[in-house]
Amino acid sequence: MATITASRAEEDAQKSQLVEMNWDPITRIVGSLGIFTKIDFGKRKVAECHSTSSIFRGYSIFMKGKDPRDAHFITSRICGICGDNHATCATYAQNMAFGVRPPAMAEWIVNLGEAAEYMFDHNIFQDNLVGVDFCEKMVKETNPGVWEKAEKTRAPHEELHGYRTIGDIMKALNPFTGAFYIEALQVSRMTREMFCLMEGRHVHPSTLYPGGVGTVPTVQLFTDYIVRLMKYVEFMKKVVPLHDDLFDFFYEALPGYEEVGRRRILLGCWGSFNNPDVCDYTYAKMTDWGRGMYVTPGVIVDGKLVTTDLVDINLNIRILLGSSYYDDWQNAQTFVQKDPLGNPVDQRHPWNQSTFPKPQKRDFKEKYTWVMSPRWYDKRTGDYLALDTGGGPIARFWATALAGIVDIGYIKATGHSVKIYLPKTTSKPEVEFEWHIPKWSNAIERDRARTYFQAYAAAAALYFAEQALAELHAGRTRTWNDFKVPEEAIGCGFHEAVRGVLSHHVVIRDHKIANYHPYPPTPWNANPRDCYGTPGPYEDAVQNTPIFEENGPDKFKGIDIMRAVRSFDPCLPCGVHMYLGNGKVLETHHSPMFGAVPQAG
Amino acid sequence: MATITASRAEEDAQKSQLVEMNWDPITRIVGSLGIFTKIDFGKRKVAECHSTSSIFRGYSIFMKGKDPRDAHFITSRICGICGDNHATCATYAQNMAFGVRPPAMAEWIVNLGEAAEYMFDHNIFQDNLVGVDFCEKMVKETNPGVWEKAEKTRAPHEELHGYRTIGDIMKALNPFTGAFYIEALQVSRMTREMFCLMEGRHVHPSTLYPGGVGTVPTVQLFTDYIVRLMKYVEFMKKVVPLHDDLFDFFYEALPGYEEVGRRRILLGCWGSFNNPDVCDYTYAKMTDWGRGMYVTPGVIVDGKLVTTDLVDINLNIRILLGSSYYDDWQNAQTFVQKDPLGNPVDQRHPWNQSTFPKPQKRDFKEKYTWVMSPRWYDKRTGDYLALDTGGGPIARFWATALAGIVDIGYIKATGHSVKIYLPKTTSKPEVEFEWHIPKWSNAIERDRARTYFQAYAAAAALYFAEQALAELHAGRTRTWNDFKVPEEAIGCGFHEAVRGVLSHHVVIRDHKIANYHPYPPTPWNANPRDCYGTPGPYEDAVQNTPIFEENGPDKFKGIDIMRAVRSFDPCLPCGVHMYLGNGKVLETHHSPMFGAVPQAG
Amino acid sequence: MEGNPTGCVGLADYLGWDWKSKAGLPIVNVPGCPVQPDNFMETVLYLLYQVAGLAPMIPLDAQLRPTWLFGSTVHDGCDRAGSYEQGDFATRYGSPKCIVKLGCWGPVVNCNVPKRGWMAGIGGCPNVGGICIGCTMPGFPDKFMPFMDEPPGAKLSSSAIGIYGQAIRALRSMTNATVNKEPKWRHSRAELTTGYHSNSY
Amino acid sequence: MEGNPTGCVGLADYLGWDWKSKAGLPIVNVPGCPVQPDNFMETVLYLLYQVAGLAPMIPLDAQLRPTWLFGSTVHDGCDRAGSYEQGDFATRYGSPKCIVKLGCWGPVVNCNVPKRGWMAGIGGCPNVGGICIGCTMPGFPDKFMPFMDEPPGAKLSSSAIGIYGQAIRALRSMTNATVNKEPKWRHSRAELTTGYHSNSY
Repeated sequence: MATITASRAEEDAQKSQLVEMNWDPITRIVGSLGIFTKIDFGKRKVAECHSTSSIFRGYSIFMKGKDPRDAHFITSRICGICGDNHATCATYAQNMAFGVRPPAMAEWIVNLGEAAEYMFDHNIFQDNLVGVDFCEKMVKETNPGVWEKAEKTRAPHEELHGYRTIGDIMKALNPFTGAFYIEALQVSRMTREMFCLMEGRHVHPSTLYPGGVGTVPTVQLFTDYIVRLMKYVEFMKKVVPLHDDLFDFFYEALPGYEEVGRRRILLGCWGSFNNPDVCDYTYAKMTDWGRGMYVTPGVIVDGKLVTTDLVDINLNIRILLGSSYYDDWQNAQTFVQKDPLGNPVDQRHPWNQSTFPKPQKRDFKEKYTWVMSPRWYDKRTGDYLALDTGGGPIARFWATALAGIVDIGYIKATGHSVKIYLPKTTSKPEVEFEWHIPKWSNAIERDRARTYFQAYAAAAALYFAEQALAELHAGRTRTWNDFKVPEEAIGCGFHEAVRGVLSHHVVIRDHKIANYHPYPPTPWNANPRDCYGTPGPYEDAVQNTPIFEENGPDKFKGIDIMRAVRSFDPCLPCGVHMYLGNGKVLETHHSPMFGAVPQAG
Repeated sequence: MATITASRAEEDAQKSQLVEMNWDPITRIVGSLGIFTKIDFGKRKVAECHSTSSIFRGYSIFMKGKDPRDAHFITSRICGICGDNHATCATYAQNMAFGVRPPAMAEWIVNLGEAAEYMFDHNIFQDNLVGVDFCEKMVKETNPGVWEKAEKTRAPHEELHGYRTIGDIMKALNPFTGAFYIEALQVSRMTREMFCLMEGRHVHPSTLYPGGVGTVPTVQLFTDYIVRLMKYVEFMKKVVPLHDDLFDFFYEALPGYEEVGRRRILLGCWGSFNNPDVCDYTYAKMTDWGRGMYVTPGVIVDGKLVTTDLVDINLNIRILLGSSYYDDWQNAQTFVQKDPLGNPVDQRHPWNQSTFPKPQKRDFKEKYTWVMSPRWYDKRTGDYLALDTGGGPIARFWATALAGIVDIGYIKATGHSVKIYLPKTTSKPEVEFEWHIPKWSNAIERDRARTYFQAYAAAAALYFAEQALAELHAGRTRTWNDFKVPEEAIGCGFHEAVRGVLSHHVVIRDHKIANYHPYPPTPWNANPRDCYGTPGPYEDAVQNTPIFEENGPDKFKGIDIMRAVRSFDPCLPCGVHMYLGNGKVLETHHSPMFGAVPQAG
Repeated sequence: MEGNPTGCVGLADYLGWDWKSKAGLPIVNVPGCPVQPDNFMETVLYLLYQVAGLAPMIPLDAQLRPTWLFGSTVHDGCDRAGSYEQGDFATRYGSPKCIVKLGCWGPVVNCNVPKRGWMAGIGGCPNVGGICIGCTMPGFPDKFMPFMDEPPGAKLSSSAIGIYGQAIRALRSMTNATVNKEPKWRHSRAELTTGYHSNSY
Repeated sequence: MEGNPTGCVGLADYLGWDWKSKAGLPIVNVPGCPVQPDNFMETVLYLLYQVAGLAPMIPLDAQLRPTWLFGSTVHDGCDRAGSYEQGDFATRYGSPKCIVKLGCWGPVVNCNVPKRGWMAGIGGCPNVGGICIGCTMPGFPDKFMPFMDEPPGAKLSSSAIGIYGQAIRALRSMTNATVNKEPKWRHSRAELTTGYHSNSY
């Protein structure tokens, strides 16, 4: 029980100063995320924030009765951005339920595909969407003083990325015309090709199956991947120092900027990249093979690593209601009483969840969203923690760094940092980057971790490609093992979608799906106040955000709020609508089109 | 008879000043072109030049007895650079011999393929090989004074190409590191994709046949082509002004530079891009459909257009011996007494040529090359003109401009110039370029024409794509018409290979090839002194070249000679060996690797 | 999708299959889940040509798909059809052979992906080892599930590979016609007919 | 080439097919006229891996071609094989159907081009309407000429499409073996045996 963030009463500032501003939808993708805020222009801070979603899909309902082998095909369609993460996670759950262990080659192929996905998606999100929030045009319009300073500030790593001043970097980020914006867009084609080599299609893979993959492993396959990967590795040697320079500048130019998007350090990472040497997909050994993953799973509370045990992580997931448009299932059917190790499974756990949609009018005092409130039960304190994913990378780094397990040549977790080693490429020498645990869980550090994780994914892919080639050269080219669908079974899969934790829970009865619940990162980040009053991470992070923007209510762009929300990578933010409280539209713009003619809407 | 260039006796300068310098091979491609020169360092000019080829292929010999339908497949293999030009030209000759007229759609597809070839090959040759002769590193080493001036000279068209000074352009041309060098290399992939869309494979097409093509015309085919073409059109808007600035600067920085590579204006162009409305491939109507080509055929002597009639062009081709390793065929078999119009055909015409190889030792006073001496008989004067192709574009422009026939919206020949209109593209407005007849036939103007012809080919492709789409939308999608191989027939094809005139002449007897002679541009340009003593164009152009390079014999790079020879586009020049007369190697380098570590050898 | 509580349908199911815009344009479906990117942009480009008067009415099939993109089946454009023709079928995923016995619906699905690849000629479905699950078809997904079983039509024709080609093609077009039909619950009426019952869960 | 006065031959014909370098490397043939660019670079890269000790001896077939590139036939990887299998052959160039009756040697030629495309998945040979003329084969070009006639082996198997797949495959491998043989005049001996006679022309 108990709210875990410092509770904050709605402050009653002068009525004339309190302006209601809403961004709805804040994403272009299914989910229709809307952020409703009241901003206190007197105190220059956000007074209140609600995060809502106006769409209901019904996956957990229509999955029932389907053939369990179809799960990854169907659940891939949950998302048009990270469908492959869903498909991958579903096959993990299927493998457990069907009792099948794929050949090592299949795991390397999946790891290479998912690494390409991270390289692709983080790149396009960071440099073609987040970057726009930090570009010349945006900074000029929101903080002219910062722009002046940027033009005069030399970039510390000019010799690595080629831009003389921070202002030059900001110019290069201008959408459609900036040199770096354009380059990043082109790179994103190449990484998508890498993905398609391994998983067939982007974004819904054609070659993933329970038991392995359909991809045919050949010298050509891996060569085609590696030649593209090496170009990406070279690109990273420029990108990491470029973003470091940009983000460091913001701390310097706007003292106190660390408070933007800051919340208590409550991070979850469910681990990524299975290690075929240890991963047999049995629940009994999940603790061990979970720790064998090449991104370590973990829960971090106030900077401490509470657990790295997937069984522990699994059992303490709770789905709470409170502000969501559903009837409770506390008294409905219990599908799984105990896990295969004999541990009791809570009625609020995804295995036992039932979904009873109850459409109703939005009321911020009562129910206001279709998103439920996933929480992680901290048995030490009895708290239901509103973990966030930090958009993925920051949580993955934090858990991996503290756990200190990963050590594969190209990557080494030290216990307090993660070292990434990138070899010599066409025109750049070898480089070692080191991600250090930051002081805050805030917007800037979420964004910085994203850049570093692009390098991490590339380094990991170098390792996976070597392992795959070694298998190939040894003649072990089998990519799939057969299985039978059992009459009754349960399964769970843990993975990292691009923007954070992903789990799939399945219950099989009479060879059919009896219950299925996928939990992607967005419900973890975008959820509403739960039954205990604990706000979701967006609400929490935005409520804590001070306003640095120099514009008043009339020309307000909400850039600090946007940076706070975007740092969580809420799928692909694209449409931003901004309303004044009295219903009048102040301004509307679509950030990827920023720089083009704004459209009223 | 009579030599047509100003005859030049070997001048006997001071022995100590006359140094023999040889470049052999000057190309990496079959043909092994070698340029042997004596340079007078006292007078700073070339005293003597011989052009040689050390390889014999035997195509005209082993083509005999083959099935005539195989001609384009086999002759494509003559060249690894312009194989498709050979294949195309061969199908033209086959169409005439077999009496078949392909559907219009097939002609548009071939025109689109060949336009892509011009766009591809001129681009990679100009910007990745010729450009290196004008790059910062080369100019610094050969003319330090010119480099200093270049750094200070503002580029007149900076707003169009983005480079502030001529020095900045030269830096961008540095191999492997220069921004423009790299961009051009990337563009060359795209144009090659365009080629493969139309002709299947580069450089030996898979989809060309007598009677038409095997390419399947669909919306997809032309869309895939057009999206790439529009990027190239945009690229051209930068490239043309960039090269204009660079070439104009050389005239300004080195007064008298117009003499480099200069020779008498003696240009041949055999025409390119058949017009399916008029081209029926009959010899009887060749005069008319030849003038219907979208690059007008013609012979230009001293700036006057002597003819645009393909029949006239055809009948006056003569293959002379004199310095070549062959026995004469004057008394051998005569295959064709008269052409289909009743005109007599000379024994020295390709239709009547027999090839009797006679290997022997190289002797510059006697025989010194495997190349024969093609000439064009000027019946007005009785001269056997050593026409050159000027590397292709300058001759094509000159003939097209003077003829004043081509007028297709995107291109207009005015009688004294050629206007090229490029429509609006993603980030650049519409543009009109105009190629004007230059004062000289020299190295700089050959190079300049090449750049303009890239734009010409792109503009023509826009027209061809529109015509093809119109055929497609009208439902006329047939691409091939059937034919029978006659028992006896003759045929000829006229085309422009990338670097100039190309003809194929075939004689069919008993359904088999009885005689076959392809004449690509290199024999026209690289031939030796003929039986009348007339030197070939390279010999001629190099003998006329003054030396502007500031280095003496010890560090001599021969850059002015290289620029003179390269302006003719001698296939793809790559290896350059340089010897002192006494047999000692002065220096060796490979120009595309210029800037990398030089290798002895 | 059977059992879907939202009863969502496509645009043509909602507006009607013969709906026309004021400018006389029909609904154009560029199916695929997701749509092959070049297929989509190419269709948009065609419509721009058409609006500019440079192309006639876009040619569509009965399912309102551009005919030049969806006129052939997956199998027609699949580079594994050679193994099908030799009766040499894959028995496990990861084999380079024809995967029709492993659930591939290619022979009866209208789609150009194996021919075109997914991105720059890379990737695809059966050509790279992924069974075709029919995502360009009106009957998708219900009529193709369970995906990993051999399609009933394919079973017939893959054992009948000895029969004369004409017969096989006739067989194909029957099955092809079936899966090109809408599931019965796709309509714009108010009632929900996907088989979802709110009290059943 | 029959009638060639130079009698030129490939490296393996000249040095011997079992020639090995001092480092124990065999001759590696990456055939094709021209060679598919990625096939070439990929082979070079493999050899770099091998020299660096990161890969075992490059796997080659009897013609010294890398097996992963040349192990399958053109037909095996051709996206027009579906029309072959349906006995639905093109009768004129420009048809999207199988062009085996128009001279394509795909069924007996070892090459991955239709599968891989020529550049970035674009282009190729039979997949885009160009008959396969066998340019990756030791018997090229002589054993495949005249190119535009239907190959004799293909004629047999394309009319025998009704026969059980196993039989067809056996038939294929016979023809395949034939064209994988060197023409008799390819040798390193001094005498010229291409059929060229200097006095015959």
